[in-house]
Amino acid sequence: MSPEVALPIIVPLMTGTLTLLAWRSNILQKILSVLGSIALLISSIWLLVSVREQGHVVMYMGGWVAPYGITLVADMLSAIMVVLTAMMAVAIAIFSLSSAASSHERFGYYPLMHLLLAGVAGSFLTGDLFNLFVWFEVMLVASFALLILGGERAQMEGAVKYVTLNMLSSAIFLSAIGLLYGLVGTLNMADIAVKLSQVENTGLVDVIAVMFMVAFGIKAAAFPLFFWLPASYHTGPVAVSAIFAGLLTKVGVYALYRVFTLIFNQSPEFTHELLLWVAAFTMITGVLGAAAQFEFRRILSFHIVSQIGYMLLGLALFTPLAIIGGVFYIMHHIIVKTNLFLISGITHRLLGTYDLKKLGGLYKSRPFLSVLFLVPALSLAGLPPLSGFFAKFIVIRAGVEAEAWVVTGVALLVGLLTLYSMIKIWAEAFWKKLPDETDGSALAQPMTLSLTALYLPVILLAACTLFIGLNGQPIYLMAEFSAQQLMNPAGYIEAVLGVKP
Amino acid sequence: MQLSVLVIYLLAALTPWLYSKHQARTANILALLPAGLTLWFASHIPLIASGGILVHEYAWIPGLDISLTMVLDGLSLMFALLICGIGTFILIYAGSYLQGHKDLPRFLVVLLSFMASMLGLVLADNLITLFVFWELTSITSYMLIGFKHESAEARKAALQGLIVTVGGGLALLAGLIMLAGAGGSYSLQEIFNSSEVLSEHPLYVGMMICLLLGAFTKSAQFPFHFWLPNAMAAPTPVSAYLHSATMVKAGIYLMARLYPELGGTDFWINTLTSFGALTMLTGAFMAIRSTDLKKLLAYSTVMALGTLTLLLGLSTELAMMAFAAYLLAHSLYKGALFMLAGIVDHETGTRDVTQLGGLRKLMPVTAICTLIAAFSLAGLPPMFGFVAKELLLESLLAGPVGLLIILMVITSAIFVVIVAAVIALRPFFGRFVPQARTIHEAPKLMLAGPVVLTALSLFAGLLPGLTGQFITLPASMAVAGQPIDGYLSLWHGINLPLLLSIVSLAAGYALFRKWDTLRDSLRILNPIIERGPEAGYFRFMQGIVLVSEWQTRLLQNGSMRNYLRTIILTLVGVTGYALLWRYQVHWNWDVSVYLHEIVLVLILVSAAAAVCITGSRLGAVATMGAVGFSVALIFILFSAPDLGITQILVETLTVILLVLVLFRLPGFSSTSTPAERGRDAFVAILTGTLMTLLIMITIDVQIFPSISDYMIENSQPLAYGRNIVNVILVDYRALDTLGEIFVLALAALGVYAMIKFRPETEPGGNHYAGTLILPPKQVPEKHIVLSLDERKQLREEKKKADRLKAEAKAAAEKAEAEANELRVQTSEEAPPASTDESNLDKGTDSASDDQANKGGQ
Amino acid sequence: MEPIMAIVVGCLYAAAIYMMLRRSIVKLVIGLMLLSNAANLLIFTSAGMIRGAPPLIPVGAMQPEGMIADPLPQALILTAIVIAFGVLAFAVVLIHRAYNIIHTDNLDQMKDTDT
Amino acid sequence: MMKPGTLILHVATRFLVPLQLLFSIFLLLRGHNEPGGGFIAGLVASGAFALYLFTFGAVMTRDLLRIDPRNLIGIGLFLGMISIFPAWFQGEAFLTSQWWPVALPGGNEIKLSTPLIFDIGVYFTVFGSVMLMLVALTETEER
Repeated sequence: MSPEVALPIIVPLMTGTLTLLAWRSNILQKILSVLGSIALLISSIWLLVSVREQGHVVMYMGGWVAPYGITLVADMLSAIMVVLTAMMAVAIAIFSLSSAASSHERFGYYPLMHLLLAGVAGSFLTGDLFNLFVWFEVMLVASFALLILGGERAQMEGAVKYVTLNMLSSAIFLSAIGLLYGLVGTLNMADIAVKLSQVENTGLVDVIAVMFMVAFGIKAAAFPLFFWLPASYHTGPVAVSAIFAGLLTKVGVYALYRVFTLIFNQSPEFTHELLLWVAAFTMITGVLGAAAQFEFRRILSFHIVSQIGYMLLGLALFTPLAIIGGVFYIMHHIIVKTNLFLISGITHRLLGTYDLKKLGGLYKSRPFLSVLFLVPALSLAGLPPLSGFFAKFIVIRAGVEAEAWVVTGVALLVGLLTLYSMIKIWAEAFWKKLPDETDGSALAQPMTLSLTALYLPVILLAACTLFIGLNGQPIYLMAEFSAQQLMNPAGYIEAVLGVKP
Repeated sequence: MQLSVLVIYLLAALTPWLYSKHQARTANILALLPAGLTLWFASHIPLIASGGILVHEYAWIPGLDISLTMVLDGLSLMFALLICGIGTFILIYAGSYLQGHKDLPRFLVVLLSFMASMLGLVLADNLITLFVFWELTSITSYMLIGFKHESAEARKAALQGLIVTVGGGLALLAGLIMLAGAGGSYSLQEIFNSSEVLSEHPLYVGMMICLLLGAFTKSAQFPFHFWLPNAMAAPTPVSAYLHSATMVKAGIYLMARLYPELGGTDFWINTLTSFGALTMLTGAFMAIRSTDLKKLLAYSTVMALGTLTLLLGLSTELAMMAFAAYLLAHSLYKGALFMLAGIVDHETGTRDVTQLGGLRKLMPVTAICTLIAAFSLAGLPPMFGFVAKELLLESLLAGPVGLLIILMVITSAIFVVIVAAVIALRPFFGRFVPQARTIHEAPKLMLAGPVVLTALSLFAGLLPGLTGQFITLPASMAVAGQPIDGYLSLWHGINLPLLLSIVSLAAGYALFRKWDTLRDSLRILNPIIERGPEAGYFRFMQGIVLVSEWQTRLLQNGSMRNYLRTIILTLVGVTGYALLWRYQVHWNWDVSVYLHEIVLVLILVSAAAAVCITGSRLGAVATMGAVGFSVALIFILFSAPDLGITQILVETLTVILLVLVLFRLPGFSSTSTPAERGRDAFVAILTGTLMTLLIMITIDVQIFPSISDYMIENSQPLAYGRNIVNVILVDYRALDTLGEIFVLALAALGVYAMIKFRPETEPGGNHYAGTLILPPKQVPEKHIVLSLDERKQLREEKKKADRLKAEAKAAAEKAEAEANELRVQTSEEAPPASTDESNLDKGTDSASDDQANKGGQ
Repeated sequence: MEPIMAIVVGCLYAAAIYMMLRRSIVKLVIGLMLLSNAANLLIFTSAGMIRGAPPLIPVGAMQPEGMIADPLPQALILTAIVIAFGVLAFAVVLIHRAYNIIHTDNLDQMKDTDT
Repeated sequence: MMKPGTLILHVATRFLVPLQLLFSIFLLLRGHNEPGGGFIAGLVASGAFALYLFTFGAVMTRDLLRIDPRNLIGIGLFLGMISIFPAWFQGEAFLTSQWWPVALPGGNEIKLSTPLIFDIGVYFTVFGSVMLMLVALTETEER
């Protein structure tokens, strides 16, 4: 009996339900939202601690043992992801105190947000393939609804693409589950892994594996399936963009990590080689997409795509070090990307635009904000001694050691281009003089309470980035632990099924 | 030693606070720290000179073999002394150079951070730590070059420096990883002590290329030299410190550091000597074309950096001695010269040497210092520059290089004499050129640095033995990796190097007399120079933007259908590949079927086909319904009553929804060409075939029995339910169902928000929601030339808009009338007219398509 | 029966994809509906189909009599149907709102958020 | 604007709605043993109100409902969530079903259970969600 593995799902579900019941009072919703996200953080840290002690934490929901019921499983990767989810939840909850328009709040902003988190946490913790589908849907529908809050033209256009392509992904996912069930007659991932390892003809397994790869690849925004992301992420309310940027694509990446280490590990010379090319193209197309953009959030959106490439690279190389790098990268990226979007929100609050051509003068008038921007921006570009450097270093080191020269070269070049984009934002929004046509009257506003609520999460997340950069050892150990587990799925299977495979 | 670096960073963090207390004196207070550190490092001179090294170990990320261990040996010591020593004076100088500038505290923060990073770089023993500091110097340098951040020119120069150095840095990272892999460790000490022969490693050349790329970009070697002169956009203290004395030498430091492990091979010798010589020549040549004092100095720095590379490339003991001596000499005189140039600039307001002259009477101290420092630059006795130059020539003549390189070096030496003469003589001697402002000697604090540095330059020249024994020889030995038996002296007797020196001096001075005409005649080379590496850089940057725009047009072009098609084809492509090439397809045609099933299936398929062909919405909805109900019937026929009922109910609700929603949309406008339809049909049929094949295979190969046997057995005994499907839903897999009701609830909330949400209900409430990309239906101005069709369309749109406007006006009036009535009764339901009015005030930025708002406009 | 159903499901997929690739957003939504039906039938088919043996246990019995249909895929499909209903309802209203705001039902004219 | 329904429709609706609601409750309660259950019942119930909605319009439907659909959803989800916890107090995994036989006066007994609570939660959520969508849609229609 280990409730900690279920609590990270139950807490946001409960918060969502309660905020929904409290829909008449914005104040009550705000309080519930902050309390709920803090509770989520506490429960997820509990989970992390017990995963560190026990290795795998398992709960058979409804008391039905695996593979018959739905099993919740947390290994180190899940625990890390859940903790990060909770951290982002707290950051967004605080940020939303000031950034969420009260009209949004009346239309279910908080329930949607927390149920989104529940979907994300559920995807990380479930050990059942169909259940994963359900949590994906929870997350998706919540994200649909959040994306259209505001009802503006751009949001509608973005949402049409986002909804359609994600539904296509869900349909592919569902079809793949159906086929897999037809083959092996089970849904529990550990059980599937055991049964597939007994299949002699791996060709058929590869076919199914590829279908999963496409389904998750769409969610993860991998090349050539990423189109929905740059089309929509920059349209929603900024706190929503931030949480999307931090978490949603990572769920796809997580799912890829899960199934391609646990279930589909029979023929890496085909599946992981394919992933390697996907990773390379994802990196390069994403970063090139950003180079042509001139809007704060669009640049950031394209960079999500290119960073996904690094994470996939870690999985594709499929060596222990590469997996460590991938996991490290995911951790770093969630924090940094969310933070950058939040900062774009602050600049929008100050200057009323996301357009780099109209932004300016921030370095002069808001030096502290400038430093806060530089930390995640340079971290994203992989400059030392920030978190991104170590993440990139591990991945590249793994690439060099695996002698995968082409992708490693691409990874390095993409780092340079990422820097170019970040510097573009810096030079245009911060260094450049404020253009005359932009209204800069809000720039000089004093630190009101509402502005503090915007700054606080940014400061906290920047501190995380700095902490990982300056004291990477504990983070590295966590990544190493999770890589060990991922590379030896026997431990997972034993923990779930109770027998040695 | 870790502490020394850390303390500087801490001080940097404290600077804004200090500045708020001490204002203008801050810089001088800050300078105490590097001064103290200089003394601390100097106290280790005896230890190092006696052949010892100082090691401080400290762990950082042991899992990745990254440690903060620092090592002080001859080379690090010399660098550390330069960094802290020159740094002290630079801080003092900067405090007075930028006195009263509002950004002075920020400047000092970055400058101190740079100092700490540079110190960390030269002390680090771990390759990755070294790289960390390496990149930190790049980024601090970026901040310093862009100090005048409101000028586009400065931003551009800063970006250029950053892109070049960081780009090289990334190659360096790859090189370092390869090096560590080959050497078996990330610690320089351990690699040095290990028995591995790196030069025979299969990756040797690759690793060398990567490492040298890093070193060359940082140290502005040809063809990456162009960023350095542009970096002169930085304030002069920065140029003096970073771009002559310290940072640009990081690349040189790295090569020197790696020499014991990697040096001495043919590849090393050939690459370094040729690039070094080329850089020398380029730098010297570009220098004599310039008239800007700082540009002159910058190019002469490029030339010096080339010299240092060349010396490292020579790989002889003598060359190592020359290397250390030259490095010290250059840092001393170049730091001084830059500060002096800054003084001239500061006092006269111009740096153009052709606009200067006869300043020696007005600025005597500056003039004397410049003269002495320029002597060192030109390599005249008794300056330390002379000692270094003699060694250079000597080692060159004895070294493993061809005549071409020797000629290049001598040409550069002649050019350098011209440069030195221009710098020292032009502004201070000759006819006085009147300036816009009254000129007087610089403040004492600004002069402190140049005076001390030139004095050091002079003393070191006069006492070469002492300098050699305590400073440069330990450094040379650290580079060579073995003891060197040698000493430095001013007088080597009359030999070939001395003769060459004299010849170059004479030739240089002679050419200096004709400098103006020389510059003119060099202009004919401009077209070639304009096509040089710098143009390559710009073309590269432009290329990135062009490629990215092209790629965006190709991939992210906004066309949903392209996205869909790409994704579906990807799916079909990879899955089909895996299916046909990696799996032997076989299936059985075991069909038992009843007539009514055939009929049902035919209805289903023809309904699906009808959906595709029908041109009317009603037809589409009806046929969709037919599809849904057929599916329900299939469920019921094949033992799934719950599914059947649910499907029927859901289908009914869906039809209701469609009716409610779709009939407010326009009818289908069939605009696809037959070719398009054919293409889409092809894609669709491919997908269908693939799915059919997949299902065929699965029903053929059912490898394992389903786990549901357990559920069937235990449904009644354990879960007390006879409807097994329902038991699964609420008990076995209740978590799925829980998630599912949340999905439904979320969808309902989303629908509700979408329908009911009106941004206008609260003016400004939606301010933070997102940017509007284009106001609705606004025609961009760039489309002035319109095709006939477009014009027609535009006219129609305008008509429509007018009509809508009229309607909306009527509606608004009506609404207002209603609102007036309602206001008495309730305030919640009706949209008050006052909201519309406040929208009007807000202007056009809150664009909305609501009719009421349109009426307002 | 299954091989025939395989072909039928293939047809449904083809119809769905074809509709999704049309210009009109209305057709897009219809395509999505077909797609969800196709996916449900795919699960149903590939798990095996049995006539006239619903997964019910007779009153008073502990076990069903004889062979019955696999209840698990049915439960999955039931979940999938309801989820698809929710999502599709959202999509239907979305295109409705999108049309009201963008004033076009042509997908090719919705390009402002990219490029 | 929705056209006012004919007289027959009005009468039929008044007659059918309670019947359908009763039927839905029947479906809900027997769902554990025969075809039916929370979903189906919820859909049937919302079908009843949908009929009412089309006949009498959104305002009257809201009046009849008395309770805001959003609260219905909230209650449904809350019931669903509640059924998670009883097992925890028994030291069992979340969602493990708990059965409490209650003796009825007629000598019969009825088994109350967490799956039943859960199914009722499903019922309310489905009902509330569909109502929320339909009422909102019809309201825009009428505006």
